[in-house]
Amino acid sequence: MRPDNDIRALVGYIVETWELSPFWADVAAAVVILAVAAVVFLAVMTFAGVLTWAERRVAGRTQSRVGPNRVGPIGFLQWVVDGVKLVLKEDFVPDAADGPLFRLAPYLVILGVFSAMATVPFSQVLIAADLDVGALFIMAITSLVVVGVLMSGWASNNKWALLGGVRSAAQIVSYEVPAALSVMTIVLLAGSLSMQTIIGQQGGWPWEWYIFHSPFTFVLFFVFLASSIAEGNRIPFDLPEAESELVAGYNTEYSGMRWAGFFLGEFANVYVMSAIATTLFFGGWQVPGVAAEEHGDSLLIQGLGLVIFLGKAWVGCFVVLWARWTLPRLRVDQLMGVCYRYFIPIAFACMLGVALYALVVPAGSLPDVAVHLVTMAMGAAAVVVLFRRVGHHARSVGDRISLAEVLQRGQRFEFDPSVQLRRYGAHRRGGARESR
Amino acid sequence: MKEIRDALAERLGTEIEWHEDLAGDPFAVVPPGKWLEACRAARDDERLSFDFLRNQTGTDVPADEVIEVVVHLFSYKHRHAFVMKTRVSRTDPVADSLVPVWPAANWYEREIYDLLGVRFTGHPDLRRLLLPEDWVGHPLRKDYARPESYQGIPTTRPGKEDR
Amino acid sequence: MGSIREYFETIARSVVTLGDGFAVTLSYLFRRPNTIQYPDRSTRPVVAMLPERSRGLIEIDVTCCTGCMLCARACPIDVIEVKVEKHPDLGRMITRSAVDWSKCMFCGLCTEVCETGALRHSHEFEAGMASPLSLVMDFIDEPVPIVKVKKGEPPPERKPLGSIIRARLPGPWDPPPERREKPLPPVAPKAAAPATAEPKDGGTP
Amino acid sequence: MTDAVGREEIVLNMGPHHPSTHGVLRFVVYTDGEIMRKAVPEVGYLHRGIEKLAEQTTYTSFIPYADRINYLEAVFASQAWAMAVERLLGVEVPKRAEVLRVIAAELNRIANHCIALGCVAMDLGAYTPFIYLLRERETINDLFEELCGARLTFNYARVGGVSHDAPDGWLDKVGAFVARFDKVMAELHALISENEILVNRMLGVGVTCAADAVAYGLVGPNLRAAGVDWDLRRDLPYSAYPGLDFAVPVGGRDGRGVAGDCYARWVVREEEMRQSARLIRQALAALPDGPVMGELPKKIKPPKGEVYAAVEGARGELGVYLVSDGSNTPYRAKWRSSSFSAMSMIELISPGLMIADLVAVIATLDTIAPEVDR
Repeated sequence: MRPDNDIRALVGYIVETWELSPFWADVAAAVVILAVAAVVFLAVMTFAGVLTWAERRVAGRTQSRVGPNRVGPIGFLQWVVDGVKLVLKEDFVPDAADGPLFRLAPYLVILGVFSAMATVPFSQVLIAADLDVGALFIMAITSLVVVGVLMSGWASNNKWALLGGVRSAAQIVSYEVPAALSVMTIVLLAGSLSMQTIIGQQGGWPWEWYIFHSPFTFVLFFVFLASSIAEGNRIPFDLPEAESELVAGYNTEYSGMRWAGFFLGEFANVYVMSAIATTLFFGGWQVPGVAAEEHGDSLLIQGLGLVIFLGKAWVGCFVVLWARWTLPRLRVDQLMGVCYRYFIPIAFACMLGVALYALVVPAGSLPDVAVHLVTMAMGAAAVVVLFRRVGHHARSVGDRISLAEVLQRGQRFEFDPSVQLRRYGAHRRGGARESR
Repeated sequence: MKEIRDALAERLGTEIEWHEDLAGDPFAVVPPGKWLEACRAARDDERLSFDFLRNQTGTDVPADEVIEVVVHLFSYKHRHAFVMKTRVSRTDPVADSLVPVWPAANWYEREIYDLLGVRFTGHPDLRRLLLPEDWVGHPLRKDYARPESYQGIPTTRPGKEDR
Repeated sequence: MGSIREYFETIARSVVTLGDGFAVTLSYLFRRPNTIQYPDRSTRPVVAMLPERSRGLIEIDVTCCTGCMLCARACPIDVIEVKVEKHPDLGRMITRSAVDWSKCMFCGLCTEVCETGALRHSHEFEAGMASPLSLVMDFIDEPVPIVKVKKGEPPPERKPLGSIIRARLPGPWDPPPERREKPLPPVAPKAAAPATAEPKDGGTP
Repeated sequence: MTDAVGREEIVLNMGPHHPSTHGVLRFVVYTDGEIMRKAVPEVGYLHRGIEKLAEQTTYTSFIPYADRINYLEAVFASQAWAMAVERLLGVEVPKRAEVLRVIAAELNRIANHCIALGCVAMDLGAYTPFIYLLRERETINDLFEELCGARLTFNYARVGGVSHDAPDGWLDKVGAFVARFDKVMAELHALISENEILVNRMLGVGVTCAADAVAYGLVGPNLRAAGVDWDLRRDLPYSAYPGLDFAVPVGGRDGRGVAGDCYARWVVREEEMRQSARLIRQALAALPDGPVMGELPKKIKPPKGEVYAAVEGARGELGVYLVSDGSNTPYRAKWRSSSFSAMSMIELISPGLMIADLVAVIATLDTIAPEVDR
């Protein structure tokens, strides 16, 4: 039996020191659970809030503008002000709407997202409930969001909302499959569903993380990232609330605090998604150079583990925000097509690959480490190419376009043949496709 | 321009009125009876092949009690242009619709009907295009009096007197 | 087999094109933003940044207006109103010189017609008002004699651009001023002009 | 209407206040779920009666109205009006004014295509290209503000020439902008033009074959995308275009997809922006000295007659049919606009599309409400 180092340990400790009778022990357990739930809820609410500010900053900076910088030091308290504004706004219910369903929908979404935080391991000790079936619990509870979105789509008695709700039902359910497959592969590697064990199996150094375990898990990470973006209804899969097509999708009729429920639910979902990705692929709170067991005693290493976990989660969030401001939106049939034609086959292939790999290569042997290093080199090469391309773009157009500056540099205005448009798909696409 | 007119006249068998004394583009005037036939000939005749209906306009000419329906044609093949008019009476303006010849005429004719009141026979769905369905009167007529209000909304803007 | 090749080709193309897009957006994180943070954090007031021909709110410098009303006629939507009346003693006086900024479309046709340049486009644009009625800008408080400009002589010196507007612009929340035509000043009584005053201006009222 | 099983058809009112109808337009969309049976455009919300106003203003004071027929192509509209009146009057426009008009027109074309491509990308979900293109458009607006004082409705062309000569240093600034422009287009191309998601959203969507395009009167980039190699600037040269050489992009030739689909329209517009930059370079080099305004009679009273003058606007042929009766106010002025005929084609293209495709078709056809309703 693993030493349980979550709430049960805490409750056990309290009951011992205060020698409580069974009745009072239950009361103490209830109080502790409520307290921990409140702390986790508030923590994730703040993360979601800061994430809304971070999204607007990232959006600003990627679009060569500034983003909110008036409220708080660098606009950091913008989300507090937004929250107050949303509370003060009138959240009316359209009279033709289905009242109870309309009011219940946001709470289902929030419930679905926040309860997933119960099994997210912030550090070796800091975990609300270290269930043995942690990964399965997360996969199950996040599909509550579908019910909430579908309910809001139907209840607001608005054609746009109905279309948005139905689209999201199809999208989230079908993207559960590749997400579940990739989680299952990691569970296959780690040997247990519990999140703490999954992290425990990985090491602190990058080549010990599961993402660089083999090229299959490397590809699997991107499949997991894409399908969890799809579950979070974020661009490029944000069909249910496509502003340009469905006005505002399922939350067209919502306003004020109810709309804030959906809004926070979406951003909390982004945070939960990157937290799970960190746990599964990036070795969670593992501190490089320190084995998982020695974490228990010193407070410093626990704190360091927490900081490392939050850092990795925030990098994951940045990637999701970054994708939002770069990619266009898929169409509904393409969305389904990509899932069934690309994501599910690749997820299956990677799972088989990982299984065969585990069969052929004994863990810890020389070829195993070699494969880790090769995968890590592959990842590093991708990053280097990306940053070389970034440098090229940054230098080509430059930042602030003040024409006077360009004039001083004496740039003449002949036609610059060196700048050619890179045509990837120059070949004709196999004859004329049937016109729609 | 002249040979286009001669080809058209020969195709239609009747003499076509031709004006080039005024400033700007010369134009041909076709009697209303022959309007659809002339346009069909303009498109199908090998020497003309006007496949592009560039513009179709209605002009109200109260002086001669007539509304002119003007058509500017263009041919991508021969790269030449041609202007053709027909005059319909102002009191009961009816003209043949050109939609069977050029689908582009559909909206042009709906707009002319809407703003000038010329009814086009043979038009698939002749109803007002720009103004609301229950608008009274045809604004582009010279003698059009602007209604004081439309469904309770005054149509006059506070003028200079109360500034 | 072709479709298998195309399958992987699509994946490769997606990765390359999406990756290039990601590179472009990431490159903007390392560049300075383009925003001029008007109104409070711009380096210098935006009015000063505008180029010399920028067509802002119209400004009439009454000290060199000859009352020719060419501008009122040139305006397509009759936004300028200039009224000149004859005063027996002081000669022709401008009793109404107003521009309705709420309807002006800044087309500049009036400024091209004005010979002495009395009517110009200033670079001002900050005229947010509570009610559109306070956007009717009146440039005279009491009737002003018109200016006579001889042929060939340069027009009188004009005030610096925008100064008139900044001086006369009401506060956004002030009630719209009561703007009516300015009555002519009362005719000075003839101060028992000696009977032998010049008989030729027999037309005294 | 309900079918045998009792399923009802959804009638969606897309507009007049909808994020992706450019301007105030309404589409009555008959769909069952996503696939559309028919989309009927309802227009007229932005009808200002400019043609009636034209009968009450003088020839010069109509130019601000001409700018407002299509505020994204203000230079083209006032240029067409000026050309019409000049042909009636027989006034000869000095060479420098013609070249200045060409420079202003091509700058305006780039600014308009910035909005067009930006809106297509934004309607398909990518917000960032729109902001980059708006940054370029802001630079062009600054250039115009220096030239004639306005940023959107310039009121720049006059009958017989142009209102202002280029201020000193302005031509170098235009040169600097154009020098940078190819790099900006390369960056936009890297960001979005070959983006697999965007390309797939537009491949084979809303196809208008060449015969339909000509029959329904499509013009400009929409016509060229449909495969008809036709450009007024090259085939019916006017103003200072005969001396300048530029390539006319035609859809379906390079790149992917079919001629006439949305992606062909995107590729044609993108290539046109680069060609406009090339045109401006040649125009800057060929700018002669001299007056900016031809000799004009004191009062502009064109003789009795009628004329049709057309200009290759950013959206295609923008023509005015001007009838004058010898007085100083026009007798009748009819504007031929490209969005009008493009909008009349929506009913033909829309059966079978999905709602997301209708949004893409409207955006790539670049229809804009003021030009449809006038």
